[in-house]
Amino acid sequence: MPNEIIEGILEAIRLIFTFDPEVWGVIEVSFRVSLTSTFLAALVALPIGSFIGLRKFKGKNEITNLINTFMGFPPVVMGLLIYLLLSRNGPFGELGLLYSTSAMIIAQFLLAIPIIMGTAKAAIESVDPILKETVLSLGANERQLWWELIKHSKKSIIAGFLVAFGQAISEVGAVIIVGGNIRWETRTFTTSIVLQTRMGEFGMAIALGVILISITFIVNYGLTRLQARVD
Amino acid sequence: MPNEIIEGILEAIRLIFTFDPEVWGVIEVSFRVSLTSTFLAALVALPIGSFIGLRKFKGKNEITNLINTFMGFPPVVMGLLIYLLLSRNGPFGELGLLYSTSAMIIAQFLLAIPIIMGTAKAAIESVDPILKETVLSLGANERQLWWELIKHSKKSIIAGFLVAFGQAISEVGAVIIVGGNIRWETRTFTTSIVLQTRMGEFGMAIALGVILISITFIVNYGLTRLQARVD
Amino acid sequence: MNLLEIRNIHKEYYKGDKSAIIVLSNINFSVKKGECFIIIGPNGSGKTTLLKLIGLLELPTFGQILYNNKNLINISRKEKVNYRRKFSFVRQKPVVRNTSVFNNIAYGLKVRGMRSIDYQEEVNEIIQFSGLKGMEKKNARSLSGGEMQRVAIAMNFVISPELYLLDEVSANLDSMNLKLLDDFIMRIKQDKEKTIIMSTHDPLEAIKYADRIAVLNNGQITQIGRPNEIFTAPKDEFTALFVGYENILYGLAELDKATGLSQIKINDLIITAASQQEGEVKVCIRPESIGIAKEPPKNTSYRNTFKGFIENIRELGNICHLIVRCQSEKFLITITELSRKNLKLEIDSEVFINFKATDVKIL
Amino acid sequence: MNLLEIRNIHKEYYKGDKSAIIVLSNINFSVKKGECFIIIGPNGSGKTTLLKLIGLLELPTFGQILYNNKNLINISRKEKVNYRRKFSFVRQKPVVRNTSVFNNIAYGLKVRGMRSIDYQEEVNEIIQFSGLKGMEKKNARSLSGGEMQRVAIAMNFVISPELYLLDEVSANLDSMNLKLLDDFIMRIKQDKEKTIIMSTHDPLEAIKYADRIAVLNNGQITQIGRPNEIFTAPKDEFTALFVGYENILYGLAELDKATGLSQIKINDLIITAASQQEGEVKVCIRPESIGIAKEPPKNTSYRNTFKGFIENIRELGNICHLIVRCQSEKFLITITELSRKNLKLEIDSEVFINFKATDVKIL
Amino acid sequence: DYLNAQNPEKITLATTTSTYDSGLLDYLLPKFTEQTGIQIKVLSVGTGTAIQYGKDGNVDVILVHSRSREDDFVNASLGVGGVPYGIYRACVMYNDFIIVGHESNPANLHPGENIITVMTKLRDAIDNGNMTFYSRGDGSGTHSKELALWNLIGVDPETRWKNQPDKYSETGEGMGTTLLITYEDAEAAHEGYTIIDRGTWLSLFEQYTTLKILAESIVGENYLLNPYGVIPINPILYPHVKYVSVCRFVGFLTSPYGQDLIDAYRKNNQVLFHADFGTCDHDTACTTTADEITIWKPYQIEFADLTV
Ligand SMILES: Nc1ncnc2c1ncn2[C@@H]1O[C@H](COP(=O)(O)OP(=O)(O)OP(=O)(O)O)[C@@H](O)[C@H]1O
Ligand SMILES: Nc1ncnc2c1ncn2[C@@H]1O[C@H](COP(=O)(O)OP(=O)(O)OP(=O)(O)O)[C@@H](O)[C@H]1O
Ligand SMILES: [Mg+2]
Ligand SMILES: [Mg+2]
Repeated sequence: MPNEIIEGILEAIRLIFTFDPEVWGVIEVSFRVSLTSTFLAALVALPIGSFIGLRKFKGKNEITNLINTFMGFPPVVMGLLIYLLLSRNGPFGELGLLYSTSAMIIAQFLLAIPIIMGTAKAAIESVDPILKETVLSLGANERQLWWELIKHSKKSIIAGFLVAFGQAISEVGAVIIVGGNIRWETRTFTTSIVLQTRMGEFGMAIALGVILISITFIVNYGLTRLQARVD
Repeated sequence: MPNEIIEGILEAIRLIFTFDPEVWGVIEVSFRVSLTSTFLAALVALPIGSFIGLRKFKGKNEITNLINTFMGFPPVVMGLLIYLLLSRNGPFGELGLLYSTSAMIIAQFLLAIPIIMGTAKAAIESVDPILKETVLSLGANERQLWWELIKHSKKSIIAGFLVAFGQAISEVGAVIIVGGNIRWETRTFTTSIVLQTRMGEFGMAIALGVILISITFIVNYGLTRLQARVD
Repeated sequence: MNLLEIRNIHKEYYKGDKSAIIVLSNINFSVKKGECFIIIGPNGSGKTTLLKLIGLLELPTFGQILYNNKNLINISRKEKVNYRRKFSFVRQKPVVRNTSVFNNIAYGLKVRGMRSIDYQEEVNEIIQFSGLKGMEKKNARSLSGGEMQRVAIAMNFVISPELYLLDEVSANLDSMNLKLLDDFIMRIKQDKEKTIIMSTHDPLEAIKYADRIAVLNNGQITQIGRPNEIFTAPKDEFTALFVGYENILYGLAELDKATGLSQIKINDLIITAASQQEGEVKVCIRPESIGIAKEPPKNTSYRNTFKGFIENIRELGNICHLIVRCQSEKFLITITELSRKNLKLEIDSEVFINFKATDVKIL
Repeated sequence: MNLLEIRNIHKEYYKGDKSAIIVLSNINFSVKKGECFIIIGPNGSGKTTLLKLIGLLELPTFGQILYNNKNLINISRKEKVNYRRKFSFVRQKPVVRNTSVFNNIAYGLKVRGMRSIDYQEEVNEIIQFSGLKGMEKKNARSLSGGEMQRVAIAMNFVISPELYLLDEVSANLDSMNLKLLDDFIMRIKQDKEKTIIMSTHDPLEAIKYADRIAVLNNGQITQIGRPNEIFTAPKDEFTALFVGYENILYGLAELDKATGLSQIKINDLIITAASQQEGEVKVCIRPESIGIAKEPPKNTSYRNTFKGFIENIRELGNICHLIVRCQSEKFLITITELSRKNLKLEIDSEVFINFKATDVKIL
Repeated sequence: DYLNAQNPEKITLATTTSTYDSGLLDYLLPKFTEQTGIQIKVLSVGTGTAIQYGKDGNVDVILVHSRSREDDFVNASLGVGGVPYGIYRACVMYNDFIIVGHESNPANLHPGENIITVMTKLRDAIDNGNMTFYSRGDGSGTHSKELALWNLIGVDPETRWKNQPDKYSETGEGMGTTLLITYEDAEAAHEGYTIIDRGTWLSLFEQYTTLKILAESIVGENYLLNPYGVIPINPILYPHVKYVSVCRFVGFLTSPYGQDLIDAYRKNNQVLFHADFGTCDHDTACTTTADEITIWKPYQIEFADLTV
């Protein structure tokens, strides 16, 4: 059946170059949701994760363990929890956020946090302790030390960020529950692919997959160039 | 409605302690599939990823980019591709692997590879080049150098492995397409949760999520202890 | 007043099997403001560990570190940073940050909140001074061992701390760069507000800079005192063996314009030295290079000849140590047993000691 | 036959802005089997880089490195490993692997395929010899600077390579550990199958060990020759300033049982030294500690007194250099201008030179 | 982005995958929006989820096919504090279920056989290991219907074929996927059967060349019929529900215009759904027909002039 694959690739090219409005809408939603959530998660998780890596304290092992566990938090469950919280009869029902990209961002944000946190922590911990001492002895306060170590381990941290982004853009379980896969509004690549698959439109599903991967490649290419620049 | 959450937790406890055979079956399938695929992926991706991190060669940037992109390979698309390959009239249809745990392992194996590869590469690259030189000058050949660097950066590598495992155990898009969520056979935690959600049984879905997270915690705890031991 | 007081410091490390290694025990000493305090000791004696403790980079197992009478153990993180900013710490094996030489050197000022335009000049000055001109933009990681050592020194000196902690800074430096380091240290020593605590395993370096020396052996301080006390009167055999022997004299140098030589007045003695120096100096004469004669030498190149009496004789196999008193000063002289027998030297013998002006080291 | 031949080696590094820094240029020399070849030069002159190139840890920009007439540039990775296994490389700033001292030292043997039971004894022996006994199980990362240096040395010596590459190995070592290193190097030098290429910025170390010395400055070799050629006849001012001056003589030592002193026969001269040594030796006498007299000294502790003629005089401000020929040997002597005037020393004046047996260094 | 004109009102509809995936809603809704300016956001989920979403107040209206649960939904005693989740229900349309299987037909079904015979043959073939029955096993309308059919011959698959997926395989998936699994049929050498609604079948059957209809509803038997109902969420429970707009939507669906549109909808040249508002006589349990007409009539008026 791999003629579906070829068909899919051709269809992908056609969709992109005919500027299919629906496909472009899906691209927009997917990237807006995934990038926003990953960046927001990085804003929260990078400081905390690297801080945990920086300090020694009681219960650190347990926290490490918890982070590792939450790296494998099932997105469907996350979706459900967010659903229950945002549901009309839930505590934040008043906000009316369900079935919006905001809800999707919240879910993916929470899913990305442990991933970015865990990798940042591991990266900071594998920095040479002598560098740490040197920076301290030069008079750096904790925040400045922390920034130094971040800069030092940026390769691994960016790798963590890319994993989180990759997970977000390709995730489907959570976004479909809290976003609802509403056409023109909250439909992403993955939910769209699920729909097409369910409808037996494998060619179209593959086409969307091909587009997604191509765009991800471009985004990564940009990030990699950036990484090389800061090096 | 967070009483569903409390309900779910209570239900989780009940299910575990009454040794519900269906739940235990689901646990077994989930962990067998995720652990097997992650380990197999590590077997392949660790050597290759670390090797890419070790050497300098032309086209390395492009490969890095590709790996980063494939870190965000959408599981649904992977599921579709594997489906097309294993389906009756696909090239490997004769094997009759579709809707079996083998198919699920193949899909998750392929999904885990770029994650483990990318993190291993980043970890190896952030090792102090002086250590590298020292080991080389002591007469290590490339394999031995490689092993040294692996040992040196095991923290980050284990972090990568945990991300991959976490992704595998919580993934649903691919396993549901190639495994089919068949009761008593290929039903995993996540597909089970999806099913419960679709049936509106949010409490039960949460219960399964709670069990999954608890078990993941225990597995991670074991791995962390192991990591401390090898340190 | 004491700037720093170390009270009963102990430090243990734990091996893999949780058994303790005692690295420092019962360390007590104090350092005055403006002093140059040098810790000497063999490899593994605990010098680096002690400096790290003072630099607040590690915690002692127990004991107190008082700085201006404030105990620095158990202070808050924030206070620790404040104190660390009064100190600097040049490591034995320096590491540098993965950035340019300029940024490395500026880092200490930057973390203290100075803005780039404000430190530009200062940093460039120290770059010039440390002979790193032209390398500012190079990544500090790509420097040679000696260059990196210089960066590490510049990095710490630019922040002009109250207390300099220097851990074997001279390792890796060639003779010219040693001169540079010397300039640096001498500059600091002149500033009576600045205090130095320095470790070394090189006794000569200790003599050169120290106001006081502590001898560390096996984690314990075996002797503390002025350089001449330690080098001429080591308390135990270990110290004696380790420091070697030196004649160290304190005097006032005057330059003789006519000859270009220095005349150093040491109580009743006047010593001639080939270096051109003035003011308070420390003079060092190696016991091996002082000759002994029964009669005053004539027509020789020995600028320094003094009459004296043998106060003490120590036999050490084929060589022996003589302690000769020439007026106010005592000299330690090494000669062969053979010479002693030939010259029939005994306690109270009258002798003439000779040494050349070129052999007088002014430190 | 030449073991190693370096032909026209150039090495450039590239800065961030892609501009090249020439670190080594036009390097040519060869090293014979069994030789101890020492590279001296100031910080940043390129010593480490040169050793790294020989150790196959970096590639030259162009040029050839021949080992047993085989060009090591452009060989396969596998062959490179094979050659690296014939070499050892002790770094200037050693790093150790994050494991026990024992495992660090055993590593070189392990990677060569030896089994644990086979190398156990060997490693223990070298641990004993390097004074690391009792620390075997400690993580090597927790060692002090000097201890780590010893581990690095032991680590490389245990593999008994054909060619030792030693980059400023003595930095960080105290006097006792320098003795240990000395034992190590002397052991190797005795084995005529083993070759040493060593870098240092310490001229004395170079004199001590070198069969031949290359002076590296600013990436170029300015002089290659035997230690006495370089130290007594530096070709340019830079070398002269850098190496300082030393009297280096080669002779045959005999121990005089009665006095416990060595008698060293150097062609027609016999020098007495306080050290107890026999066989072929290198003798070093500092120009500052040789005294000059117009008459033969009587009743003094100077064991060595020779009559000679002044061959040459070099004036250097308040001091001057005299070259005095005593029979077959020439001595360089530093005295003050004042002494020279007082003694009315001119070229061809007859003089007596004096130095003490305790002041003769046998290397 | 045709929907985002002058900030119109939006209502949310939760429905089952069969109505959405068949393309029916994409066909109907633009016509409704065109007429009223009201936009409809569609959540295409399982019947269970759709009902749950309704109960949670997260949607304004549901369109589902599980009559007993629909009745519970409008039952005041099963609501919150005596208030039902939905006040009124309307029959909209129906299609029927069919049993499909591979051409080899190991259960030996023949056209025109009544449902008891069909189910008995299937049971025996399963017991003999000749075939695998693929059940959706997801509590969906189709699944409930299937269980009811087994119940006709006194079989409880849950106990009879427990943990025997080679005989009775629960896919836990939607209709499309279950059909796909039946087609792929890895368990038994392409001898799988399943039950499916005709709408889904008609939109998918072309791809599954070896599958064919082996049993369907015969005249006089209602067992295989599949009615869809629409229920607005009770605004008393959830004041944010846009009840008026929802009622206009129900009016649209039940109006002659809406009903004609449903009947006119074709996929692969086949009729997928049959409109049945006010003529719901195929289910004896449907006692509401008369009430429905009275309640929804007023809302149908605005669509009275429209024709397909
Ligand atoms: N990777 C590199 N990139 C750029 N410049 C480098 C690199 N490595 C070394 N250099 C430069 O090459 C020069 C020679 O360095 P090298 O380490 O060989 O000196 P060295 O003679 O060993 O000095 P030292 O006595 O200080 O150890 C130095 O100026 C150094 O800054
Ligand atoms: N983190 C540590 N864990 C265990 N032992 C340690 C640790 N740090 C230092 N030591 C041990 O403490 C002793 C003193 O070390 P220190 O570095 O203070 O010595 P040092 O006097 O500076 O020696 P050197 O002259 O060689 O630099 C050494 O035996 C060393 O092995
Ligand atoms: Mg030290
Ligand atoms: Mg060097």
